[in-house]
Amino acid sequence: MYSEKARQLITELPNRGTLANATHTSSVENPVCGDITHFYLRVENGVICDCRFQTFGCPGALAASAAVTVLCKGRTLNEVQQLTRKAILEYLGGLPSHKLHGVDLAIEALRQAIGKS
Amino acid sequence: MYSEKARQLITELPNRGTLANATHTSSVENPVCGDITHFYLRVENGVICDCRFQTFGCPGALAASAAVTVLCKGRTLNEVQQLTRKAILEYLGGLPSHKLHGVDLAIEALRQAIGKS
Amino acid sequence: MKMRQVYLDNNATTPVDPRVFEAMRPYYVEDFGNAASIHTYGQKAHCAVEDARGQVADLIRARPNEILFTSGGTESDNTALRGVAARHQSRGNHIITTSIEHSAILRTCEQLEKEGFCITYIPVDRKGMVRLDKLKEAIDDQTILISVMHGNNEIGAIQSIEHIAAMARERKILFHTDAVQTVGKIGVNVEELSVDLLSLSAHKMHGPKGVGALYIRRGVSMNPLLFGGSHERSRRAGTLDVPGIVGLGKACELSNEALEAFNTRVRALRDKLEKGILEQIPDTVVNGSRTERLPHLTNISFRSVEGEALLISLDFQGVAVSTGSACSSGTVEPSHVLTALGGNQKLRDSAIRFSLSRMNTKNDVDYVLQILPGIVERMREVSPLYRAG
Amino acid sequence: MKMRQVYLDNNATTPVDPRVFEAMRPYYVEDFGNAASIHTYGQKAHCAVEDARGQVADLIRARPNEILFTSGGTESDNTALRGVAARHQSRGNHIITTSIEHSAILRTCEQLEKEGFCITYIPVDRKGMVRLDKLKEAIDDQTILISVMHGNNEIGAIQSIEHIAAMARERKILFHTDAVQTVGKIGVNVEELSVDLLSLSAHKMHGPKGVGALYIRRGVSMNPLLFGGSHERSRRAGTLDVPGIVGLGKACELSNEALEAFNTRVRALRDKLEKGILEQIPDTVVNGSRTERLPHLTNISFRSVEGEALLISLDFQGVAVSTGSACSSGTVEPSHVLTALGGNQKLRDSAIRFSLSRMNTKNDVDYVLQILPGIVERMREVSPLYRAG
Ligand SMILES: Cc1ncc(COP(=O)(O)O)c(C=O)c1O
Ligand SMILES: Cc1ncc(COP(=O)(O)O)c(C=O)c1O
Ligand code: FES
Ligand code: FES
Repeated sequence: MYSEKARQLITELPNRGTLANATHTSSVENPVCGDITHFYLRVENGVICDCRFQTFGCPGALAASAAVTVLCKGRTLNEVQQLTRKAILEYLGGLPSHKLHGVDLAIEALRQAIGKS
Repeated sequence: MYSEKARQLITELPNRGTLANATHTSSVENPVCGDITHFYLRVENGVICDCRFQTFGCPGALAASAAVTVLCKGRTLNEVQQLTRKAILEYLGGLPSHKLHGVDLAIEALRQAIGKS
Repeated sequence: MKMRQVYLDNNATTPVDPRVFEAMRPYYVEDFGNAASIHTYGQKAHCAVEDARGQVADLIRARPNEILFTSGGTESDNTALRGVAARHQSRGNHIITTSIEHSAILRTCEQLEKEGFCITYIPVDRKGMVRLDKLKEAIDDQTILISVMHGNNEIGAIQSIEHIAAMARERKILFHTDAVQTVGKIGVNVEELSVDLLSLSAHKMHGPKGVGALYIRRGVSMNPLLFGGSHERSRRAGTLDVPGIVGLGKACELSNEALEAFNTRVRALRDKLEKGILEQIPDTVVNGSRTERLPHLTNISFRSVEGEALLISLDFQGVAVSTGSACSSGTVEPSHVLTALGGNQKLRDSAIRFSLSRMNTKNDVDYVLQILPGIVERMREVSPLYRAG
Repeated sequence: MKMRQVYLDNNATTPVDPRVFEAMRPYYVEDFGNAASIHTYGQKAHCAVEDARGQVADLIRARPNEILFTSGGTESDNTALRGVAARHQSRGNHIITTSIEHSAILRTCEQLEKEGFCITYIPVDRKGMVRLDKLKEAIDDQTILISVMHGNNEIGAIQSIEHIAAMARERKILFHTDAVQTVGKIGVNVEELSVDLLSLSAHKMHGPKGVGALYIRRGVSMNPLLFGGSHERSRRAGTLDVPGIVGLGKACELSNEALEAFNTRVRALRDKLEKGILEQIPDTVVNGSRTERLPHLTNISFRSVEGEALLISLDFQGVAVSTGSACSSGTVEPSHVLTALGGNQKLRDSAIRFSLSRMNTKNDVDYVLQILPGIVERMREVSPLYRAG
């Protein structure tokens, strides 16, 4: 059901937790399923040099949020703005169909974070 | 389902057929299931010296009719008048419950035969 | 020495194919998960179910999501009729079926009548073919459903379903066929037949008892029969019988491969049996059509011999046959199918159904042809009705 | 090295006991007869079915002819409710049930509401015990049926059925209990409980999926749910699933023998697991009554941890648990049972059900206690909701 990559992300939960010196943060909740994601980014010279997340949510939401942090680190805000659902899913090796909206939660949280500084 | 005795009677159908010189005969039909039994008896000095049957009917009716012919042969009319459902069933080693009325058909055919000469 | 056993009652039920049993086996003790569970045990079960859904779909040329698993042919029939009736009653209250349907259809129709539906039972001709003229006449603007069986379980008559389904389609009436006796025995293609709903059952095709399926054409709306969990996309509640479903899937796959053999080898065996009986035993007559008929069965009346007595006598010698529908209470009631064909009542009570499967051999047929004439002769000697010639 | 596998989702389904499987095995390929056939194949099947009927009756202290075989707990529940509703509607249109029933009851009740019946759903207290005062109040002279589950599938709460059944009996109202989760786990005696109808399911007690039974007290009249052949004395049509029924019978016999062990050994394992979790992991709380409860399960909320994420994390380490009812579509919906208990919504979404069986061992529990604290800790590190203490 979950790919090797997703399993690994859910098990290790890389980049979990908060970031004391974050420059950008967000807090998003999916009103239907109640899943919640927070992002914490430290951006220097337009580059995301550190990135953390917190999620209360299903395995899909966890995997997607973790994936986004991994994909963001070291990238510029510009690059990251282009990050698509498809790219995240590709990185994840797919998600079960009823978990696909976990990716949308992560993207929305990222957008909100980089939208406001 | 059928006892050894019943199986034997149904397979061998002893005393089957008609009796040219019958002194007593009968023809009985169960109006519900449509089973038909004919009896042919040759009675001499009050003793049934020969006895045949014909039945178009279920295995229960066949077994019961055959049993009655076997039980009747060599007995007096008086003795045979006492022949009960229970005695026939005992001889048969029982019948499946929904076939019990096959015994009644055989008894009725016997009664009719010895009632009219 | 053990008596020879010859099973010729394959329309009542069939032995499970050992390969079917092997496919089912892992899902009892080891991979026993509930297909609705999201952990690994559940996912394994879920995948097994979906594979089976594909196998069933393949056999009848449907899409997997058009296959609904049920507890058997009876539930499939009940679901089709009651599901459509309940959902479409606002459009009309008239249902058309035939007088030779299986009791799963007839009894459900009788119940629907009690609930206010109007049912027309189309008669058949002497061969068992549904009177298409009468069927056409019966359609009115209240008709919401037509249900006509594909192959009859007692006499094997095959109806021209494409024809009837086309009539229904033209009038925008839903069409159901009970194909419990045809799927796995002759080619069944839901597109060519153009049906909306189709019932099938595993145990008639060397699969396990207690599992079947209902084909529901995409877009057809109907109510569930069983309410509860949202299994089967909320169309049928109840924990899925994973091993049973796997068995149904495997049975479909194997039947698919054996269809050709069935139509040649099994048909030849049936023909040999039928010909042998008609030639060796006088006063015998085949009931129903001999052309528009399933290849594996023959229904023969032995004049003046009572069917059940003949059945039991054969059984005592190791041969299992039937007097008609075995899907009943263990008592023999007069066959409504043979009654519908018309004709002599006593002949009807003298009918024996011989139904073969791909597991039967030439030796089976030879054995029956060897013992049957003697048994019939003895039963005629005891029959008050028999006059030779 | 293969990962350790620990199955703690026995309320969703149980592994078939190998002895049950061995009992079923002969009825697939060899003794495959249709129990309705009158020949030897049929009679063998028929006898096997009747033996199983006796085994089921023995377990719940009923008479064999009070046992109706079905395709599972869902069908048993549907049959009880719809069968009584249809037959007794002339006496009244009111049915009483509770807010914590299984969906097989709740969805059927909703359907009956659409058909004009009036349903009262009795609430439960914070422990999950049905409010008897409310139930008593709800009874009126239109009430034809009360249905209250025996043991709850999610939290294990055991209702005082004797009490409620007595209330019903006094008012001449039929009483049904869904005992799918209690039969085979605690002593169930239909005489002591004084119920009219009782549902049970094989796959919850190491029997096969797709078979269950409905106990119908002698003299209780109701309509069938499935119409067709006159199987089961015309109370349920459909070819009997002979191996499945044999499996149910054997599962009943084995459960009967193991009842005592279940109540001691399995209860001790559950208590060890529960105590270990509560002691080792902070901010955990048991949902529902800890006294009036089935001996083999515990439902625990892990504050600030999402249930499904925890379930999957456990699954990745070989441990199968559930977040609530698994009898669903493979997606996790908020538990209506935990909702009915009231309290915090996020705590409800943090609930995990651990359900044991007689096949679990002390090692199983030790393994869970070894890995669970670490997993919960990591999930709390990622949770935006968690503040320790
Ligand atoms: C034509 C037909 N329809 C329906 C059924 C019922 O199927 P099942 O035995 O699976 O309930 C049968 C056989 O019993 C049948 O022959
Ligand atoms: C309390 C309860 N009732 C009914 C059912 C339904 O039984 P089955 O799975 O056999 O359809 C279940 C389990 O799924 C249950 O836990
Ligand atoms: S269930 Fe909605 S994001 Fe996971
Ligand atoms: S069935 Fe009536 S006597 Fe045999």
